[in-house]
Amino acid sequence: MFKKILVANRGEIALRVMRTCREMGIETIAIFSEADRTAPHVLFADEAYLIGSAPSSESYLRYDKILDVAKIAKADAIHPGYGFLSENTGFAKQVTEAGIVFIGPPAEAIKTMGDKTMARQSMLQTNVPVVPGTEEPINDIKEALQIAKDIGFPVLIKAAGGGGGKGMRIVEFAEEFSDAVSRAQRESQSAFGDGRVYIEKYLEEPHHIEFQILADQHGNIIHLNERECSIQRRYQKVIEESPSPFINVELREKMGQAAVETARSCNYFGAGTVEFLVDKYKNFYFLEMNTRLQVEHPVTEMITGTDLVAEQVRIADGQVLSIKQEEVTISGHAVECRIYAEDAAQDFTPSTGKIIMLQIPNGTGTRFDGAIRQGMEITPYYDPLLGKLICWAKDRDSALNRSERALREFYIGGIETTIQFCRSVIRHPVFREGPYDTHFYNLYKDELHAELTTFTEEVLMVAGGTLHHHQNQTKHSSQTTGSTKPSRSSWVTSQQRRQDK
Amino acid sequence: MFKKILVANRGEIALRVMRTCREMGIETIAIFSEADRTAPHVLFADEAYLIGSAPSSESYLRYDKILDVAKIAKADAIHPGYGFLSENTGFAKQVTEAGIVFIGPPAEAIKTMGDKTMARQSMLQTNVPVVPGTEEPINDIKEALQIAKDIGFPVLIKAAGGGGGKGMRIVEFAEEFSDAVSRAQRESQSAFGDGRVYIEKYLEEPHHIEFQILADQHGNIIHLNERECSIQRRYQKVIEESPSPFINVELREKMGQAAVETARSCNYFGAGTVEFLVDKYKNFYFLEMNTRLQVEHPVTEMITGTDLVAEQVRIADGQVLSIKQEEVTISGHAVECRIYAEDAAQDFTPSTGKIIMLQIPNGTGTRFDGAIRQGMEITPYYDPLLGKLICWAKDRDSALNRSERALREFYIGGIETTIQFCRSVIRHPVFREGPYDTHFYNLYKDELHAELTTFTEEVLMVAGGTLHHHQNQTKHSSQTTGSTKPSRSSWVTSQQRRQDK
Amino acid sequence: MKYEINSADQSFEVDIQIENDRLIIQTASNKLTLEAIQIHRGVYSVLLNNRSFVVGVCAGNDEKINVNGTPVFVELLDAVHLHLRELGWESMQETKAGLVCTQIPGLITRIFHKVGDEVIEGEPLFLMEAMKMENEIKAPLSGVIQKISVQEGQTVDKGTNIIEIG
Amino acid sequence: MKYEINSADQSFEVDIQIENDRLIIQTASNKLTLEAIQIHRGVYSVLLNNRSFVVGVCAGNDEKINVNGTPVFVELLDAVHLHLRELGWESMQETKAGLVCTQIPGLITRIFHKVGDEVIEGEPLFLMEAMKMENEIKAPLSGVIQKISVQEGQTVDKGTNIIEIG
Repeated sequence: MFKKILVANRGEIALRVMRTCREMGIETIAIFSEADRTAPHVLFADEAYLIGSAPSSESYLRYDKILDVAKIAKADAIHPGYGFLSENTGFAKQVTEAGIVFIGPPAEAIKTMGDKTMARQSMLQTNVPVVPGTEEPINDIKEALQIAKDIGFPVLIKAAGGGGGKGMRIVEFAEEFSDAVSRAQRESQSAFGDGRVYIEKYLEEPHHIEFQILADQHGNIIHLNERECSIQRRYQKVIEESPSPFINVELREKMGQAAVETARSCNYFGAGTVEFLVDKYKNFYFLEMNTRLQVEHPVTEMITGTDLVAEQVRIADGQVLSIKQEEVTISGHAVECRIYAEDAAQDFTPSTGKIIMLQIPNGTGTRFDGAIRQGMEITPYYDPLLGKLICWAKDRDSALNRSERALREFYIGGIETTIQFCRSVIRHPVFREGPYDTHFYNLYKDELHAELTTFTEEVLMVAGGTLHHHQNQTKHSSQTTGSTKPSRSSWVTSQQRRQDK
Repeated sequence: MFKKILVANRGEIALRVMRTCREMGIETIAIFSEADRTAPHVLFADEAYLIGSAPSSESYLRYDKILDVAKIAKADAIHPGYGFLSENTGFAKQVTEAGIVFIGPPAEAIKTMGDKTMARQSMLQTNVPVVPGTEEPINDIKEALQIAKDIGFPVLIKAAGGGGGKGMRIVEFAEEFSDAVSRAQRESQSAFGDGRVYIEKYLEEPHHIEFQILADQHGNIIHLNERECSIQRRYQKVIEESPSPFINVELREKMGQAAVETARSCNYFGAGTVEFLVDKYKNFYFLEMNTRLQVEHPVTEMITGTDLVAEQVRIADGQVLSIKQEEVTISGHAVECRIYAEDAAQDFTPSTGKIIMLQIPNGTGTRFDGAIRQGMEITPYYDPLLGKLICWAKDRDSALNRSERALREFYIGGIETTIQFCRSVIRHPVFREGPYDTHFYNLYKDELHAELTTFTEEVLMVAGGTLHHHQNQTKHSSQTTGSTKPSRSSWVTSQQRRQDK
Repeated sequence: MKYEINSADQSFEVDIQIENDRLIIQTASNKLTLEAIQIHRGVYSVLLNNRSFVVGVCAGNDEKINVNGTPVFVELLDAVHLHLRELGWESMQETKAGLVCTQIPGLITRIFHKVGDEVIEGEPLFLMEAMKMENEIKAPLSGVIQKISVQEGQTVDKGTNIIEIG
Repeated sequence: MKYEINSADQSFEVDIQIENDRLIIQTASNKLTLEAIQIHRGVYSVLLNNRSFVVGVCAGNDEKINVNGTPVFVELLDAVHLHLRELGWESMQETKAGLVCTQIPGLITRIFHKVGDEVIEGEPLFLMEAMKMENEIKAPLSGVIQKISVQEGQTVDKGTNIIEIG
């Protein structure tokens, strides 16, 4: 087994991976940018190395520097986490060539599946159904427009080089098409260092449902059930759950087999996720395969009792899978809420600043995978994901009640977060009911946001009264706080806020 | 179902109970003493009422005041937690008489089982084996000494009115007997408001193993497997686990049946725990029954997937048990480490002060039931338990690895805690091996404490270097910190510490 | 002392009396006791007639109060402010609302207009990249662009004035 | 500058050079780089030759350093202190070790001796109740009781002098 693993990432996923490494008796090596000197992953690791300045392109994406650290620190293996270099074929190759184990699939599988257009082409050779769309990245904008018209609007523009909703655009009218393509290309270039985008048919009432797979280097491939990921805003997942309230045992069986077939078709090993779109008639289409750990992997861990990172490490070490398909069961129900540093009421604008007070929920069936600490500064350089709250219980209803309790208990003071937004979703009757689709957010946006801006008289009295008390206190002890700025006219901001809506 | 529950407790257990209440849609009412105005249970609750000054006898034990609050706040039910009034027959009766539901067993069962000597007498009528000892509390010290001599030293002196090791003494020689009795009586009086103590045969190489039971008001009684509680210091549990590494399937079956028989013998309903001593030949003896939730109940929750507080509430509401005996399974392994505000290196002296920095571990299979917050003051008024770290994994070895990882991640700055002591126990080869008994602590005390005071050169360089840097910084910016006291001679304290050993 | 508490479309007149850490709040229908104890700089444990809340008052943004984790917008107008409002001071301020500034630090990647352009409310003004996302900032009101204070490619701090619409 | 780092039975001579947040520590066998960045008052993120630690320096007790949650006892002697020790100052201080004071606040429930009593090391001196526990405080060394500063039933703060043994 490996003695030392370098985690080529930051934030909550770096911490997540290191926790398992430490439990396995493996030393952990962190890398960090100048902005992250005191970030939680640095504090947690056994060793930590500075690799460059704040922008990712100068640090977390610099694989030459990361390889140098791996050699100096004598790492046996590198875990890439998700994002950054996790789906970069060049990086995987160079790591392997340096005699270091890359904890992920073979470079060839990353190349085939990591590139969405190649993946589609490859899947057309199998029995797994695929969503209609372009098979090559867009080169000629006129040709692409013609294809879009053939498929029929609305169409989706998606990044070939990465996932997570970045570089993604939905286009409803032909005249918006070319502008949307160029913006998607720019965003995709900035997020993944790869500006290629492609077009896909936009299915109606689709459910985004994905399957977790595990494959060892000896040809054993299993799936660990699905994750329902249809709660999205800005094409980015916010709340995921497992099992899905939409699919049934037969469909799970069929889709699970398709996921395993997908993995087998590209000689996959490691952990991976096969994403499907399922329409309202329960037809499913292959969407893409993510050749890495997903943000939402914990819900699968909670209902199956597996540690997916431990499995990744064991697979990379050449071991045989520790479980067989028939041993994989569904025990209870798990829900993940993503906590972003964003102002939901202001169209999810990223929020930066200092966390002045932090209270993380805990208790039975309550897990938080995060990387935050009281007093910590949230900088504008990286993804605004602060962490994920995962709640498990015996059944879906209890898991949602637990999530609501935990979200209420969660307190992050000093920056805006999606905590309240997640609460609004979880309280919404359509979400409670179960078989929601990816349109949920757009359909109920107004109701969700109304809940964020409408308050009871009791709450307003508490807010107003405490504000008064606070102003009174700071007035009387002006030397203790540095912020006794002359009482700025209270209603200017308030006006501005109303007009921002 | 109840609309409002008053939790007649404080600290981690009050928070634990309130979390489940909130998940069940029940409003929570906190009570607090003057020392606890901003304690976590007050901040968590929906409503909070001041009931008196800091000493428990003026607040948390004043059941007249608690009943007044229950009436004013219109509580439907009262949950007593553990300790304080949880095993007080008078309180249970008065609550019921006021038309409020007491979430616990019937007063009659508390009376029989809550009183250790009555419990012993009652158990002698059943088939459940009992440890030899006095059947009445000690009145006449000479008579008691004779009984002790008849049983044979060493004997145990134990409080009749409560558990948790308070008021407990082990006496090895006859000449120490009478002094030990009077000290145990005083301590017991102060802890439980009841100074009665009794004597018991001290078994050799005993394992402290207890069974969780659940009984509804319709005659259904089940057990939820055992908890191994043999790691104790000062006769107080520190680390508990389930399942026990000592017993086997047959013994579990037999002891589980004995536990159910015990509950049936006193017409029990609610959650309860039957404690046994098991000798090295796997003979087991009834020790006592705790007619309330135990501190260590979470390990049972982790391996069985039940929420014991939710079951308590449902039982009190008159509902039938939600699971049958044959549905109770053991899934994985769970370990609990109790985190006390105590200085393990100084013979577990309680530690008070301000928590200047707090980092609570998290991640897969990691649960913390606590009631602490950064910036909070730990006062000398109450039990020094800060919280419990519970780790679950597929098997015992992984659960221990996870506990070690989580303990390493745990950071409480400003006060002394048992975090490091728990780590030393978990790393100890005899503990790792499994079938340890209650002598573990005394046998390996020196090794455990040596680990707490021996450091590598690397750690000493870090400590010394950082101290130097800190002194240097505070020297250069004396106006920023209030603590730039003239550098007290460094070695006086150090000397004193050496002589304290 | 008399105050008006406002939030979105709600408004209450209250009378607040202070006694140390306690406030007695008299509303039209109710008399409330509020006790607020600071547990951390700007964070209070509040009991309002025995109802328990954790309340955070943000440093730079006093009107956004965090109640049990929920951001609550509230304005508290005392007699002086109420009088000023009667004098029409509020409407004078409204013209300032045309000043668009940044909510977070970031990189201005594109500006869609030049000084003198007419824009309509909701129309995109500029693109800003922050936290790996491209953010499109829209015009808060219709008008003519009076001033543009930055250039494309410029990195800006939080609170920087970007465009003024008149 | 030269220092001696001591802990229990270990002792190292080191030479420490400071460059801003960095210390260069030269031991007999090794040259180490230590970088300590404060993350909270008295709490540092430390990198020692790229090994990562979280280190807390307690307010009232500078010799008890918290390294990754472990309390580490360490004394750091500079040239002045080393010199004082050579002059025998340390042995002079040893008599002070007979002063027994409280580690935590609590209630003194019983005192077993009076002034003039002879006590042997390890013998119980008094009982103190704190956090619902009775704590027995033992004599740190053998000697004669010189002074008793409290009475039974008295509530005492942390750090109160109780008994002096000479």
